[in-house]
Amino acid sequence: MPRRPEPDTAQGAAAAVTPTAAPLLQVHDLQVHYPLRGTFLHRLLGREAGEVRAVDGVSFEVARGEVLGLVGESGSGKTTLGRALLRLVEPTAGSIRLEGRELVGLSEGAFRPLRQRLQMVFQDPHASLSPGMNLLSAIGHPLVIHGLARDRGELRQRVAQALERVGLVPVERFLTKYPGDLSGGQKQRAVLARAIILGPELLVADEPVSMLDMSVRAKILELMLELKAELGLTYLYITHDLATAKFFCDRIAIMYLGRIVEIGPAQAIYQRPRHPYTQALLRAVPEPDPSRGVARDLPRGEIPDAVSPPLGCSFHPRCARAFEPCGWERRDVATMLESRWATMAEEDWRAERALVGDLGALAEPGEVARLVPGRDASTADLLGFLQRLRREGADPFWQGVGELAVEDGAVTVRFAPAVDPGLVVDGPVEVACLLYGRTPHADHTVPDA
Amino acid sequence: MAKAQTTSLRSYALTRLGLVLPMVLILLTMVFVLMRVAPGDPISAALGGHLSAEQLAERRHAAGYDRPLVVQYLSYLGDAVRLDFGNSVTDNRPVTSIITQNGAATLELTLAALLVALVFGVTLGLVAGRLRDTPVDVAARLAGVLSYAAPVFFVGLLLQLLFGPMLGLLPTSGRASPGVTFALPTRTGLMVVDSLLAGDTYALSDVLRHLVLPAVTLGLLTGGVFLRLVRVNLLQTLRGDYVEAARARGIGERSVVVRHAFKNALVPVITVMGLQVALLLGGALLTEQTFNWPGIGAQLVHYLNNRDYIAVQGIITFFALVVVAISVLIDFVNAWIDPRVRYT
Amino acid sequence: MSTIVTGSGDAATRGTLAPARPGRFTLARRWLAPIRTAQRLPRWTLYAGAGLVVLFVLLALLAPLIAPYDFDQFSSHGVRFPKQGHPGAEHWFGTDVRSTDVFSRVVYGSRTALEVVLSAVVFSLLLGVPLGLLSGYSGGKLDRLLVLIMDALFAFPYLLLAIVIAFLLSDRLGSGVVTAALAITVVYVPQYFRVVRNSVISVREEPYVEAARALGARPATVMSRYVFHNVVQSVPVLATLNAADAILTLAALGFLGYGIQPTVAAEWGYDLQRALADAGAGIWWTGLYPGLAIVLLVLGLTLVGESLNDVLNPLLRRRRLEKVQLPPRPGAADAAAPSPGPPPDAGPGGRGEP
Amino acid sequence: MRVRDLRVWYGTERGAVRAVDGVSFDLTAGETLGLVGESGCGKSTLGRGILGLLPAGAATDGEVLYEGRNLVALPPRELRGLRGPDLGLIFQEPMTRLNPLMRVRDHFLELLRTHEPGIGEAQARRRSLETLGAMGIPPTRFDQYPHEFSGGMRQRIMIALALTLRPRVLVADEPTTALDVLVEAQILAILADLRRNFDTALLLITHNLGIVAEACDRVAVMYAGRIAEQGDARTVFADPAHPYTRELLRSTISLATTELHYIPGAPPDLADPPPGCRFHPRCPDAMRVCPAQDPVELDLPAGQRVACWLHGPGGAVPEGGTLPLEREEIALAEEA
Repeated sequence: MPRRPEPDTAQGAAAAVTPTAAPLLQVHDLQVHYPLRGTFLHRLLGREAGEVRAVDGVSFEVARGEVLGLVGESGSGKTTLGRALLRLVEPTAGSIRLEGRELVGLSEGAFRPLRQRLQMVFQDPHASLSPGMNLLSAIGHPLVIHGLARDRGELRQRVAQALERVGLVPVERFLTKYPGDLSGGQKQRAVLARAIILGPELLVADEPVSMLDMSVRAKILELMLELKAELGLTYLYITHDLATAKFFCDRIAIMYLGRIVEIGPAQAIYQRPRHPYTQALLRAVPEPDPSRGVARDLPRGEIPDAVSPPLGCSFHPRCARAFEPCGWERRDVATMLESRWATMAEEDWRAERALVGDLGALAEPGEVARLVPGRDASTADLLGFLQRLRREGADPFWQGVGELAVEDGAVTVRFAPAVDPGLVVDGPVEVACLLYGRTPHADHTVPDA
Repeated sequence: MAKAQTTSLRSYALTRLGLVLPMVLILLTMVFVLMRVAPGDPISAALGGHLSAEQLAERRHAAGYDRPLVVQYLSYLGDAVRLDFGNSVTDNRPVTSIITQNGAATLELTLAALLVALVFGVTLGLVAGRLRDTPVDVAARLAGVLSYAAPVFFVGLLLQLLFGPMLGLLPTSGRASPGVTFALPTRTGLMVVDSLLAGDTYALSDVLRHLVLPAVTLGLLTGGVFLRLVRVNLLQTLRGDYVEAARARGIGERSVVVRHAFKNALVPVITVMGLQVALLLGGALLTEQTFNWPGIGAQLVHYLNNRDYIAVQGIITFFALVVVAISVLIDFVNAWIDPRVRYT
Repeated sequence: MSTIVTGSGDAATRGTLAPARPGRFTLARRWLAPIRTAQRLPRWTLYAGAGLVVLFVLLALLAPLIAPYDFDQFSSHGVRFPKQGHPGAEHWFGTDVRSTDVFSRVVYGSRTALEVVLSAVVFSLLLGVPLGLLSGYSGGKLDRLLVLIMDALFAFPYLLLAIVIAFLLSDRLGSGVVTAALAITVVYVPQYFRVVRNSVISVREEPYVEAARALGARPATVMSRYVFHNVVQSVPVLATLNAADAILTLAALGFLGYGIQPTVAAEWGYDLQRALADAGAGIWWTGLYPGLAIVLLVLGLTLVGESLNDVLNPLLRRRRLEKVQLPPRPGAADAAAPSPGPPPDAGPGGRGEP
Repeated sequence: MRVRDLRVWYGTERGAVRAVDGVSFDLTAGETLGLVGESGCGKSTLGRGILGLLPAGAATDGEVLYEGRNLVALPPRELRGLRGPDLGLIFQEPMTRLNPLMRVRDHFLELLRTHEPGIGEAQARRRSLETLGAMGIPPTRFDQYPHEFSGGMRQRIMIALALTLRPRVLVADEPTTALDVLVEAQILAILADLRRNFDTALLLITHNLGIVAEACDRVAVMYAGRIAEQGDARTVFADPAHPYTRELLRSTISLATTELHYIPGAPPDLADPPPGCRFHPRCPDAMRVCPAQDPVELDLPAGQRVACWLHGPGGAVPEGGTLPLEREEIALAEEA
């Protein structure tokens, strides 16, 4: 079994891969926005129907021969990013340069020859091969498209070579097989054969093993490592599985809601995760070690709707260590109240609910929340209630709350101005969190994970 | 907390109405173009034989057929929106009166047929789906296919052979016996409703007896389609994850089937009902000929034979608007029943 | 349901990789495989339906041999046939009001019906499928426009449309087979368009289509090599069900007098319209036989379509689960059924069964 | 609950699939038992078999003893009566498990009215909101429709539905496989606390060894329809007795993995499983006796219960049986 090359020096994996001259791939401020299919009225009145900012300004570089991991949960935009690199989805803005050559904006015709250098492996092996083509025509099709095979003989020979390389032997048996006759692992090998037959340099692998059985995952990962070593490939490994990422990647970028929140050498990130989200991910991954109980102090709630992400740092509603500038806003009032009421007895929460009027008004983002008191409640009751909650201060939400005041019949909650955290260098890692790179407030020391 | 809001029914209604406009426009344009495919202009086509050349020219000028096509198109649209379809050329009868009088007869027949189709189709479909692959299922499916395969006029003919002279119980032509037609005050044009309003039980029974055969004949046709649709949907919902989850919670089999499976199986039926109404209107045409039911279909055939394009154009436009109106109505019912529709 | 008694003896077919038989028919055989393995009900309805259809095709092809007289012949050797004569030896199905032989008209009617329907289905296929493919794959303005037009056509009472078109075309092309076929075509193009477009849209999202684009395949290649194969499988079912529907429409047109004129060819709908008047006088045979012919042909086609749909559509295909009969537990037969002894206690011996 | 020699076979065209082929284990109140195995080993069938939620063509025999009654032999009506108040089941995909046309409130009212016909609306509401609150669902969202909740929230609602009547036994079939890492951890925390809050016995079915290690007290490793090894989680993970458990642990990729490892070959076809010990074709320690005779379940001094000839009772092994089994190398591409 191949041993993962252990980085000889302890100070971090950066040295493990000596990046050669110019980086193979440079992505700068890439954005991919999907327009929301607005209703007919939107189109009629020309009102903007809103859009999903799947990738919201991402920059990174990949050196030749390196494996960069894009790790994130669903909705983080990692798959969209992968597909944007191969122009399967048109980027809205930003630049992608392959060895200095700009790809965004190239016509399909001009881009087609470059596709030989960029290939992709998809997540679902069962759906990556057309059910109507046997392996010979499926794996050989790229050669036909780019006209690299003079005749059927050479085509068959090069396909046989590719099948041999990915371990689908004896080759004669597999050449005329249809995808329907193969197992998951075998299909993924065929997909890999199709990807390497054009001799690419960069392979974007979108969750290549997540749909395979445990016992097959290791075999496919091992095959990919062998292919990288032998063909000098560079991988962009997209996954939600932190365990395989740690083993497989040299550098890792953690993504959340369309942005990179932390990027750096894999060893550095796993040894000392800096961003609260990365820390939470590493605590949450179930490890096969009974001494470790189930993770307890976890972020609250779930990944918000990407159509209108939270202001400032989009992780602030769930982050236990969010403080004043992190972007607390109007919608968080409703969340705070609702999560509070979930734990209370019926009479108590009904009494508090009666104080607060319509929660619907709090559904839009905004830096000032205007709470109209319930029918038979006064602004004073409502103000008193909010101040009592603030004194309890159980929820980090209150760190972001500035002034509580009564203004023309309603209680207004003003929030501190939101600051959008950019990537800041912190040791070998860059992290997008207000806890870092600024003179941190006295009471926000940066505890180790 | 990703708190999604259910957009209210009102804003959904606005968007749905917005979608109707292009549909109506397309239909009206199609009707207009169809009419212009015919040789010459409506006036000469209808009255070519009877009037002299200059009379024809004068009538054509009066009707505005000598104006450029675009102007005619715009005036046609203007009239259609105001539901003014002009007068028929052959008997100079305002098309709108044709529509109201005969239209009501067709409406009554179609509604009765829809009732028959729903009762026959939905119940049998639910039974067949529930008792899958048992003799009952096979019989129900065969009934569904047969009711769909038998053309309306053939079933009408068979029923006439069976019920007509031999039993005389169920009359096979006309909407009511002459006496009743004359006596009944027409308030809504729907004779069943009128007789109810008039409290005239004899008229009611007479009208109903006339309605049975045509309604059953036309109803069976669409019933077959509903049966097949409901059965296929039920097979899927019975295997639905939420049905298995309900059983896992110990919910009784009967309420699992009725409250979970049946309800979800019927939602698609409502959406298809809009299309089925179009099928019914087509079928009404045939039924009216078979049972010489004085509906608008019969009128259309009559005017078509006399090449009276204005009347034909008016009637077809009425049909198109009815179909669009019904499809919007069906969407509302759908949005009311299925919350997900309001949400998207 | 048959019971499968499992002994250790019978070696169920091991799931070995079937040896691949290269050759042109592999693809076709893969398509037909589910039909061969169809189980009881769908297989039986498929054969019954196919039988009916074949019967009518034979009738159509061999019409001159089968029909004793010509479809509009009302006398032979100078002897005029009886008017509305009772079915008898001379005229198996009797004669109608124009004293033509009902049996001959039914036989020739099948030829007309199949001719019109076949050409209608082919026309609507040639129009609907490519439009659906193009619109489904390209999307954008063209797609929205086509969808609006097709939806409008779809919402229209199709019989009305067919009548108006048949009526208008009859002036130019005469009211023969071609007019009827064209009238019916216009009605069914939207159905093919919609079905094909929807399946193209679902296939377009499949990873193997994206993979093809990633490989650099041109849109035309992607559509032909990847999309077409998976879309075209739903067309045969639609074509059979459509043919059944087309026969009804043709008969309706004939019944209303806009179909094929009697002088041109025998048409069941027209015969039925004539027979309606006879029904009042209790003459049943002039209407019964053409009507039955329509029902049986439509029934045949629908059964074929239905069972094809049941077999091909994975959702409906129900894994035939036979009741299985468990053999006695190995070794339990000789030892007393293991009494629900105390929970497994520690200790080397344990409570293993022999 | 005590399961004794449970068998569930499906009749298919290819013959009888022996999904569960003689499984015995115990489930005590307030304890979590992790049932782990690769896909296709029959663990889902076992989970559903206990509650009698199997498709029509399945045949079941053996004993599932619960409060002195054998659920396998129980008439369906009586078994259905137990589902809810006594037995609960949580499924894998939360997105389609709630009736899209019914509000969340109606799901709870239907459940409570079915099992406690006399219950008043206010009391039913209170108990539902209490369980939902424990799962972190705010009371203000009680009247909303399923499509207005995210995947994680719907799974919480499903768990609340299962727990409302305080069942004694809960089966969770891959409850978190369809969820993201953080939401998965939240759900696992809820399930792990069942012991304290609801004193429920939990059978947690999963293919993820990490979940079993962290959330379960005892573990049962299943392979090809049989339990290869079961015991206290700490003992089994520290010193796996069955070769399959050992190989499975080694091939699991975790944060501590420094070297890739995999088990050659693929899980067998359950319609025609290999004779004797079903793991012998892939087992590195296979001996001659393994394909010859079914292994005997034994209790080891350390407390595990294992079915493998390595530990087999000496007497029952024919002589020469312990010599290594010769067999040809499994081809690389011969995999799942």
